[in-house]
Amino acid sequence: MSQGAHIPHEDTGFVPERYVLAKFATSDALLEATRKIREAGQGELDTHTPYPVHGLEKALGLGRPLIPTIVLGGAIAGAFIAYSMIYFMNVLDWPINIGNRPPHSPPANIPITFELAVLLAGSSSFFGFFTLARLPKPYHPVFQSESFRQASVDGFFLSIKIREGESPDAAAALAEAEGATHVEIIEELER
Amino acid sequence: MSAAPSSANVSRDPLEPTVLIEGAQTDQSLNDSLLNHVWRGAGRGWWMLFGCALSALGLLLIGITYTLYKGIGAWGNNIPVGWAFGIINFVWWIGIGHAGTLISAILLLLQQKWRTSINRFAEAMTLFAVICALLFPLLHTGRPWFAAYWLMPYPSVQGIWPQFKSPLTWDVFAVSTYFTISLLFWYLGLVPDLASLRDSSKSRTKRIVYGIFALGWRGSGRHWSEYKWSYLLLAGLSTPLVLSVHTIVSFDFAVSVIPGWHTTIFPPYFVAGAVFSGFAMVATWMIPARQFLGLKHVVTIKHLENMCKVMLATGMMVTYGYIMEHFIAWYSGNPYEQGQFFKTRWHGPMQGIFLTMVFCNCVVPQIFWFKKARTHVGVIWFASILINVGMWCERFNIVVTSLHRDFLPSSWQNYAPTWVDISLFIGTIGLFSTLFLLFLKFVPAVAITEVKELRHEMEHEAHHASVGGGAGAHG
Amino acid sequence: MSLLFRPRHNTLAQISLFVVAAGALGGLGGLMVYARTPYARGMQDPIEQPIQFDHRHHTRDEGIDCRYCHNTVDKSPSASIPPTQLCLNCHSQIWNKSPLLDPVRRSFIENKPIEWRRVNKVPEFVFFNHAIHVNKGVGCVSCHGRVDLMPAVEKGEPLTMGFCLDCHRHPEKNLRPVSEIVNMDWKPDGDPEETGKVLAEENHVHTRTSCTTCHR
Amino acid sequence: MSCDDNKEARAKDRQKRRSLPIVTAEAPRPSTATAARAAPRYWRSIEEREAAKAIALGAVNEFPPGADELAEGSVSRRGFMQLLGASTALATVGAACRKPNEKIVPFVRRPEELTPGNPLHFATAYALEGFASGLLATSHEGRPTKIEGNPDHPETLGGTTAIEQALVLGLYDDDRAKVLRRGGESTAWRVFLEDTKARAERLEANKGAGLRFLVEPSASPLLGDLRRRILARFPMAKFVSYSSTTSDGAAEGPRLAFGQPLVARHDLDKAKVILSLDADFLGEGPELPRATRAFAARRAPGPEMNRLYVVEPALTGTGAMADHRLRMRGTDIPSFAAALVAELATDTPALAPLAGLPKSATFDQRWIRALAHDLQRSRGSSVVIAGRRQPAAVHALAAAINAALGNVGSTVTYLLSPFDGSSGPKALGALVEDIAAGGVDTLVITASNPVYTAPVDFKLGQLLQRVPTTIYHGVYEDETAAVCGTMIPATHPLETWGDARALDGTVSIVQPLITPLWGAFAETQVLAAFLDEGDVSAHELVRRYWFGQRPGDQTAAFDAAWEKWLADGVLPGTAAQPVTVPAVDGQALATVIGTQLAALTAQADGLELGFVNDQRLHDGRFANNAWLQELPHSITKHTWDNAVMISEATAKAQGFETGDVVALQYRDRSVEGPILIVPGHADDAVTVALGHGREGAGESIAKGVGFNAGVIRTSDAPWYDRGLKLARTGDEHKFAITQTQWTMSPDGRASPPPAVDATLAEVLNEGSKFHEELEERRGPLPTIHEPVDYSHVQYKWGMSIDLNKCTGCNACVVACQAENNIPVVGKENVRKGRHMQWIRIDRYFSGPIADPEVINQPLGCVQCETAPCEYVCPVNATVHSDEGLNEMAYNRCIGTRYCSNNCPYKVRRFNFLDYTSEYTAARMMGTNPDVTVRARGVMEKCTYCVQRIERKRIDTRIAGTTIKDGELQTACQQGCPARAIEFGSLNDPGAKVTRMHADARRYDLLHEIGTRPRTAYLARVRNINPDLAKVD
Repeated sequence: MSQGAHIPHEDTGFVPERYVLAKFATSDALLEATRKIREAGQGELDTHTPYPVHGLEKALGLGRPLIPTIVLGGAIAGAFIAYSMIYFMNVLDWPINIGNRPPHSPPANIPITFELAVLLAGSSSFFGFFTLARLPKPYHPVFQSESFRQASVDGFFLSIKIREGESPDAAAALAEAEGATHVEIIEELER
Repeated sequence: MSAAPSSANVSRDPLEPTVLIEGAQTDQSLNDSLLNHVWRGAGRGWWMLFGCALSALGLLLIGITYTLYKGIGAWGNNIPVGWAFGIINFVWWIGIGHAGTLISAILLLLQQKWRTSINRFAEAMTLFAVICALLFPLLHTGRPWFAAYWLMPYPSVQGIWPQFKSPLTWDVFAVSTYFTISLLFWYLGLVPDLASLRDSSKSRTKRIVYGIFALGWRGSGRHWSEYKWSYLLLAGLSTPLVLSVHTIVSFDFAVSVIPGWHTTIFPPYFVAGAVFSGFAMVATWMIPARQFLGLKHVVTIKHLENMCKVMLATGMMVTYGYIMEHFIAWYSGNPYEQGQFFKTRWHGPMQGIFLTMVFCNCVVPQIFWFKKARTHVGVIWFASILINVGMWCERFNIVVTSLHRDFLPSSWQNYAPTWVDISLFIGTIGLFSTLFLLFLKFVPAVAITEVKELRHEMEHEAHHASVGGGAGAHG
Repeated sequence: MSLLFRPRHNTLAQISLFVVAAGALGGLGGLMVYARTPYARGMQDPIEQPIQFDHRHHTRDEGIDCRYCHNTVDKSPSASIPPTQLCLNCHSQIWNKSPLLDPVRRSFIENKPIEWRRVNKVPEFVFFNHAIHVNKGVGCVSCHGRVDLMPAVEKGEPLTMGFCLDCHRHPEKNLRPVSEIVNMDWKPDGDPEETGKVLAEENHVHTRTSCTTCHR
Repeated sequence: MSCDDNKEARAKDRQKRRSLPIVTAEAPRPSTATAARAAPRYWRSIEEREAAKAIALGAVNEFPPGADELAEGSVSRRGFMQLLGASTALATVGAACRKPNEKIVPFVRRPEELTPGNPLHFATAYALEGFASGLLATSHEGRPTKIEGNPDHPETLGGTTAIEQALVLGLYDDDRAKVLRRGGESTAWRVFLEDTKARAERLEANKGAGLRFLVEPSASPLLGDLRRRILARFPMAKFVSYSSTTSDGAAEGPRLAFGQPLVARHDLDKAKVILSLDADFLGEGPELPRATRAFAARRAPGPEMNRLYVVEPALTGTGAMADHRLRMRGTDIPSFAAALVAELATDTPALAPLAGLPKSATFDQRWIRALAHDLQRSRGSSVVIAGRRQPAAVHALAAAINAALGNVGSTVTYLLSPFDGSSGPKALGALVEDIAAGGVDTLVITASNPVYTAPVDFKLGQLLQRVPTTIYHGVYEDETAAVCGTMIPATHPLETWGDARALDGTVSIVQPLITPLWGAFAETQVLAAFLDEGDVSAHELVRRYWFGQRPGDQTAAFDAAWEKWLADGVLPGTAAQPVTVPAVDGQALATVIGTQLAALTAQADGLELGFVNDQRLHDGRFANNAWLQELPHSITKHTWDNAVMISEATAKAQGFETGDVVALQYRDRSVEGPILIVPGHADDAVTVALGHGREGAGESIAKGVGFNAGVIRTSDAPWYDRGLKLARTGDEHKFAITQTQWTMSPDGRASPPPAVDATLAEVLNEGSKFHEELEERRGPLPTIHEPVDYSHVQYKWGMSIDLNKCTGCNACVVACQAENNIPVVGKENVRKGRHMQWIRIDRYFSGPIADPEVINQPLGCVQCETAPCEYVCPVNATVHSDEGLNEMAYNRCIGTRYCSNNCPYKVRRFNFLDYTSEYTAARMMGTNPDVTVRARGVMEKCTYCVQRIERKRIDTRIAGTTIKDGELQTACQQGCPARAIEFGSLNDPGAKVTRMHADARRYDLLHEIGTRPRTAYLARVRNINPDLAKVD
């Protein structure tokens, strides 16, 4: 695993990103370390835990999640589409005398309006999340670490993305100082 | 969904202090024990069950083929009994489906911790039940090859549209929405577990396969923060959805003029019935599953007991529904309603089914007043099966019994199912079981991530009650 | 090396997602477009008949009125294909040697009907009535196209329910004086809309869109 | 159009009817196309026959709308494939799949009177039981598709019977005999003629001593003439007419009373009090259409309303209409007649000599006295009708009473019998003896299937094999054909020329609508063969005869007359003059019938066995007609069966339930049949219908349906006898019954009665409870949204049905089936409750099951304005038209059956299976091209014959007029002999239907659930005799 400054690959000129991946024993340790290292301002941080650990958002300094807004949008769109569709089809385009019922009878439109709202809201929640999360992304440099396999079982990891031209060593050292049980430096693959 | 209320909640939680996870567990041990049944090769028992399920599934295929070839005449339906097994099964399966969403969504919103051990299981059941249900609306039409797309609001060259005042049109939207949302909800919850499957699998092929489905999940803190909301909102949406779906299904009947159908109590009592049958079905499958998959330490007797309580409650709601139907029939003074409830149901040709229903749905659940019964696996299992039977009979009563004697005595006719009807019913059970067994084989039956989280959280509470509610948002 | 996926797989994943989504949407959209193409409607496809009957020649060159052969069009639901006899009204005098007309003569002598191939067809469950349309001033050309320009007849209009409804909702643009029924070149002088409204008045045109108007 | 109103409409109608231009060819013109390419008259080989048939059937491919259906046999299957195709992605956008190319087959020479796409109407006649009823046949491109009554015919008056309505199906029956064969060999007509010629010459030698003809009783002048000429040539030959449905009594009775065989003709429109002695005059017989019309006409509540007393063993259509009904064993009725005469004698001296006639039983004196007084109160306007099943004595007494009460000449007139001699068992007996004695060498049978219908003790089947030459002229390869040497396929009534005489003597020319589909031959031709005229066409025969009847007539003049006869359907001035009968010699009569009665009343006791003609299959000749087989029995509503009908009490006493199969042991014979308990049946009596249990080799539909009661029917007791024993066999039988419930509240629920009835007194009293209740059952109900306003549309279609007129004769049901291409579903599917008739006649019993009152309630779609079926359809397949019709677009239907579930009247019918795609080419010819032939999985229902509405609308719109009341009739309305159904626009204040809707007896079915039906019902009225006022 190469140390020191970035070395562009001769042939392609591709500049690999480099990560420092640090494993911690407990979620509390991770939480602590994250807060510290972020204050130290070492590159861009991310944590990898088997389940959500309360407080990490704050520690990572994440903003308000976007999902709720997206879902709200979906719901409104769904309801609007549904009602206008029904109105167009049964009132505007071809109003038919259905057993003396008025062409536009709001009560009859409620169920579909609601269902479509839910459908679009739910879908936007699901697809919204994966879009925001840039998933599916089968490859990510952190996967190169053998020990990272613990991340979904019982390992609590912190990954630090090293800025262009900087050396990972400082970050690695800092992580160790914060009590990481295992630290390694990962270089992104080209293809 | 912040920490404070949830932790407060925890302390006042009626379930506390009880063991939701038995023994001293670590994340690792949970991981292994819960994935164990996936790693373990299929045993003889599994293959035997799978064999039965497959043969029943074969019956389904035969039934469907014959129906398409011969027409609805292959069934026992007639005029006046235009709907029979087809719709009965549809409503029955949809109802069963509801427990899953209810457990995963509503209990989630109510922060019932005990749900975590059974929600994955129940959600899967929802999916499969809904798949079974979805067969019928299409299959029961006279010309499915048209029904398949004429029900959709698309711009056709005929320039004619669906008729949006019909409950059947509502059904199309309700059921398809319900299926989609349940699927998304289930899958979203599954992703982290798939990741742990990917990472803890031994063989590379398995890792790649699970890896594909895990979509490259890496437990990133940035993801978790959005994920929690996405999951929570899906739960939030599913809650009204699950209520609306069975409400709309009940409209198929409530909106009509037929005595026995034409009643306003249907929506609530259909939903209660759905939950009732749903929990019964979960129990029916959960009890053997925890036995053979070694999940006793996470699906404790406490879980079963809670389910019994729910069954008792919903069972009594259903009973209330029955009483109300009769009361209103009497109170309205409508001779046709009275005829339906006081003559036909109790004394008509379908009397047997009606009495079975009353026994299974009203009498049987009463044993759950006793803790002995609530905590005796055998009793629960047997009772839950009876309840499934009872709920099927309920649907038979609503659909067939109401139809076969309505307004004009001149049009009264009896009804008898054919072998096709019966094989279709058994067939769907086969389909359900097949899917379920596959699910047990390839996907963790319990939401590992959530159980771990729960463990972690309870550990924290043990140490310092101040921390630890956060998971509440998720657990 | 336990790495499962490599960077290129990310691209692959995204592409495959795109393909699935686009395929589903494109497929459905495509079908809807297809259903509206002349091909799907069987239009623009001249049909080979047992006898090379040339409408262009008979109507344009000889100036024979459509109703000479389709002589029940104004009093019956069916315009009717002329009996062999009718062909021979003329062709016993002219072209009575032409080998092209052998099948006609044979039909007459052997008393076997000529089996024409159907060009314009509405489904079994549609009850179209020529008489009422013709008597209310809907010209042949409106539904059959420029038959007078067809060496071999082809379906001139889609004849879908949408097509019928369109006219039954707004008949004006397809109305003409009853005297001009068979005239393929007739154009309203002045604003078509206005002329149409006037004609609708004159001919007492009351189009209906109730199902049983066409389906019984 | 009824006879008594709307003259000008009727005239127009008549103009529309076509007479057939004189053609010398056998082929009538409308079917020139068929004729042109028709099958050769006789076959050399089966292949040739098949080929010819194919052509003949192919000939109908002109393309009117719906012509596609003509070739349905294939089309529907193609259509079905398209449906399947539609499930493929290609079609998933609005059935976009391209059609496979199709052929259009025009005429070679189109008959000038024929406009492809427009139907023609021809007046013709059909004779059953020897008497004609005048019909109008509708023909599309030379294919008869529908039968109506001829309004100008004195005996039909525009009404029809179920059997006449079903004739069309019989025409296209592929089971019909198609080969002229001798032994097993198919042979040629020419050959047959040569043989006959030779034989005739041989027979002439001994004056035709060995020559016998077994024929249907017929009043046809032409047949009579042929008969005379044959007898002239063969003086020793004999004609024997036989029909199992006619009885010796009917002809004998009047002879006893008046000294000569006479036919009684009843004018019920003059009758205020009617007594039926076992006479089902509303349910069977040549008087049915006219009697029904006249009877119904006098049902209007008021002082002039008639009152009907019925005395009968098994509940009949007539019994169902009775104001007072006395159930009684058939064998007791003679005694009853005697008792009645005795009662009448007290006030009617003319009857005094008859007062002392012997009686076996004692009867409800109160009843008899009330009846007698009623009869006497209305002297000259009362009538006693004796049933065909009763012995001569009863007919004689009826005649005596009518004479004594001065009814002869007003309510009953007597006509000379057109038949020579009787056509009952007696006549046949003579022939049988001849055969047994070996005196018969050549037997020509044109009677319908006598081997099956003849009394069993004649053993006709075996005997025929002894006859050297037997020639059978029949429609099917039936039981008789099986034992006859030569089989000549008979023409269907719609295929042949001829003439026929109605009961009142009026003659009609029978003209064909189509050339024989499979090369069959007319009875006239067969007889003519014995005059060496067999090569003369039936058309020529009848023309020659009538030309001969008008001496000094120039051909031209005759042609003109002939034209008119054909157009009108009747020959003017041919009605017979009533005979002025002598006064009845009471003493003489008393002595004659005294002995007879003594014999009758001295019968052994025990269970009574009574035979009856099946109201649908008649004597079995219609057993291969699926429409009639699936027609619900007017009282029991069972289909595809006959049954051992028995009263509840008797069944209990014997320990039987409905469905138990029992052996009927009578004398030394026995037959097995299923018990069917029937309300209102006389105790200690059993009624079985004839005409079932057919075994004709060629009759695939008739085969094995029901049981053959004929095998215990003997010549000395053709209708009634005692001494029957029932023995349980242990088998069970499941009837195919379309109405499983008897009463209007089977489980005792308190719902308002669907069919309302009241006594005349209640109806006439404005303030009565009856009127209050009816007020509740009509008029507007509170609703949350404004009812659509139909007052501005041109037509607001509506219907009214008068329960006081409907006799439940089923004519409307079959008329609807024929008009709307309604399929039959078969016994098994009727059992499952999937019968398809769009209009059903609900029959409700009330009162004690032993002596119930009956109401018939015809029920088709009532076209609710707030239709519950519509708002539940997900695809807009059933919606409302601008004129308020509840439309059903079959092609849009996906078959969810939700509409049917939500229909409170359950009048929707569903194609559970594929009932139509297997139609043969012939069957397809019979379908109405104006109506879609529905596919599998599609819902269907009555739409007030919308195809007729639209046709009429278009005709009038082209003509620039509007549809006048009475110009447009639905099929059920037109078929109804009672005129119980009215149809028209409710926006036309003058329209009959509008008046009916305003009637005080009007009410809406299930009005309380707010469906606002367009069909209104008028309550049934019972004209109770105050002396008999409800104690029973």
